[in-house]
Amino acid sequence: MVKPSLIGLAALALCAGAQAQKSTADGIAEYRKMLEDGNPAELYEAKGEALWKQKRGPKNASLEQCDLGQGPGVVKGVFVTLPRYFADTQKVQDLESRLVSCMAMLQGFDAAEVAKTPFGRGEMANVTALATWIASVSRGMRFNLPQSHPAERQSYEVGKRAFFFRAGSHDFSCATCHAEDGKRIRLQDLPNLTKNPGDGIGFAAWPAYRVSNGQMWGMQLRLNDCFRQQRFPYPGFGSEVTIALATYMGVNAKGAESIAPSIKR
Amino acid sequence: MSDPMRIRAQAAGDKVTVRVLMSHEMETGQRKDAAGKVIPAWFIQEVTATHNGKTVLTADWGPSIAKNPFLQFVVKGGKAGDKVAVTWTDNKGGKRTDEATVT
Amino acid sequence: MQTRREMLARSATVAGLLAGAGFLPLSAMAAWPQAAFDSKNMADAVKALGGGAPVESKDVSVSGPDMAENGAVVPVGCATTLPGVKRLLLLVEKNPSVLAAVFNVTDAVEANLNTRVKMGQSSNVFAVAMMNDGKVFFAAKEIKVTLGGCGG
Amino acid sequence: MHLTRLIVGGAAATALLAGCATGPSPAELDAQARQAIQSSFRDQGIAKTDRLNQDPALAACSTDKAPDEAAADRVMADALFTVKWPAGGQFVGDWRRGEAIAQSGRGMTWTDNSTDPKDNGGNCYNCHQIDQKEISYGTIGPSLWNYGKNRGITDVASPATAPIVHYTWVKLWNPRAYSACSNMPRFGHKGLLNEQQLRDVMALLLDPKSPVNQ
Repeated sequence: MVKPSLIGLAALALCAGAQAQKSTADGIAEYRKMLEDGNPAELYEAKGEALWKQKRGPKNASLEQCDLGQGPGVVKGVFVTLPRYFADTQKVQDLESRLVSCMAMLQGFDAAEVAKTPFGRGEMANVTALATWIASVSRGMRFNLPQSHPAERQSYEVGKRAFFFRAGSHDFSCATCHAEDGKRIRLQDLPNLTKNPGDGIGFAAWPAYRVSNGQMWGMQLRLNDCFRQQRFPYPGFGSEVTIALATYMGVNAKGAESIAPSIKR
Repeated sequence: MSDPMRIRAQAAGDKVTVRVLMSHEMETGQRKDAAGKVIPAWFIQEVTATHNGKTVLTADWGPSIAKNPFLQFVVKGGKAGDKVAVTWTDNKGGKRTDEATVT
Repeated sequence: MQTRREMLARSATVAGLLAGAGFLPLSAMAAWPQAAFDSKNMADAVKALGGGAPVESKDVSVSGPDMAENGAVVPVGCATTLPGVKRLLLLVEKNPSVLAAVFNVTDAVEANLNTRVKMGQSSNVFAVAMMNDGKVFFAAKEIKVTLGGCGG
Repeated sequence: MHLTRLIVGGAAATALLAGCATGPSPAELDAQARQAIQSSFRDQGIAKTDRLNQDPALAACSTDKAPDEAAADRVMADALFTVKWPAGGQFVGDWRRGEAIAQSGRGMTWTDNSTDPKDNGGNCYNCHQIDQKEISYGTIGPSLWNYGKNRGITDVASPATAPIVHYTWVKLWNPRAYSACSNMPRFGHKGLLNEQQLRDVMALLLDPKSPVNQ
């Protein structure tokens, strides 16, 4: 009986292949699990909470009256509803750009100066810490971005178009890596961001502590480095495309549970 | 000034598990900046842990310890309400102490 | 059960201890075992700390993942079940500075420490137990460091 | 007032919205997106804003829908036309150098200093399994393990292998020749890898001595 034994061999070979692949995935999963207990993002959460309450800036005021979308001073729950439209700035804003607006309005900082500060430096590092703390307060809540204002719907549509826009030296778009299920770059799983990729995945995992360089990354830096790897030119902090992409991903992630701030490779 | 540590000390039975995160660059002295200049070494060299004021553990670290260091140890004979304090000292003379109450 | 936040809130800064610190006296700095950290292998590092030749032992363990997604942060631990341990060491064989950590343990803590190290490449990680009676035991584990992400 | 600076970007959007109750048409949204893209990026190092300019091959592949058959055919025909064959008919170089190129994900970002292809990697392992010994590989593209062996290549110089060799060269030079909206960069056409680097990657895939074909 030749056939059955051949099938048996083929099955064996398949198993061996699957086994090897599994052990790599298991090894990485084990590594990630070990890192979860003691996420250095906690250091930034603590810093962000202190910054929120501290009187700072030319007006020597705290951020405690900052309106992140649910009224002045409301922090719990806002993270899972951003970006959204703000009447006072007449713009759709994400968490980080909204924080800069609050720092300008309440504390008297120069918004343009803050926006052009490199990531990890000066007031930009403070924005990241603030975003980290604000995200942490909504940990375990589910994404539910508003789409009632026309500007919010438009932001989604612009974001969708930007997501599929191919350009740069390598012809990449966001969709090159993030429009299919179950794909990887190297060993890194790639979330499908054209839909809800699941609890704590993709949009629901940032801000995150990046192990590779020991930095805390908000969504603005996450997108910035995606564009760097896409070989695009440099996206401005809080620029329309970055916020529209956040709206697109955030609306798609409706119902996903936030685990931010998380820890990433 | 350096940022505070995060210290979690949890009692289970008569043992207290202490987890510490320290905010520190842990620069090895082997890396170069964008201009090709060596970034000087800057890392935590000594760590001391006390339980209710008594030293229970000291450590000497080298630059191989990861940035924003993590340390976990288990104190025998502890209980909720006890105090655990951790002090680090780096190679530039920087120093920080934080304390936590066992829960 | 307490939330993590509540636990964190209880970790208070002892600002007073910082205030008077100033520069450290030289004597305190001298305690750091420079020669051990300059050593290029386990035997030399142990020797620099006053120990003899290390012997492999099942009673010492080194923990860590089989594979690290990034060498910048690799969780590792060292432990021993042997009584009378004075020091526990963690070493990364292929790092420029092989010795990563020296833990001077007392009877008040378990001989079981966990931290995170940097690894420049796949390497053996050693846990070493230096005993009160001068004996030295060790355990080894290979940890593979892979390349994740786009690599650019 | 600092706030005004923040508002500027949204002003166009708001004006567009004011007029119509039903919301903007798809064409208006396309224009809005285009404007948003143009205004959101700036030059940084070697990554200039002219990288946002799309050629027809990019424009045809920039939505969630594939182009229609005629448009796809046009992209493929144009792509084939761009292919330059290597000097002296030398298609295959050194697989060892090819492996190094395949491993490297560097080049052409705003943190890189040069646009010279010799400073670029091929990014190959980011998306493909190649040598089975490398466990850190991506899955966006198909596995290339045993690429040459599976195609029966025992001698890269033999005339019988020419169709596979030519096909592979075209695939590396401009993959749009076979798949209009391929995710793969156009390594030759966009000057990302030079001729010698392409030969070396060819060797990694095709040389019977390459670890890929063991």
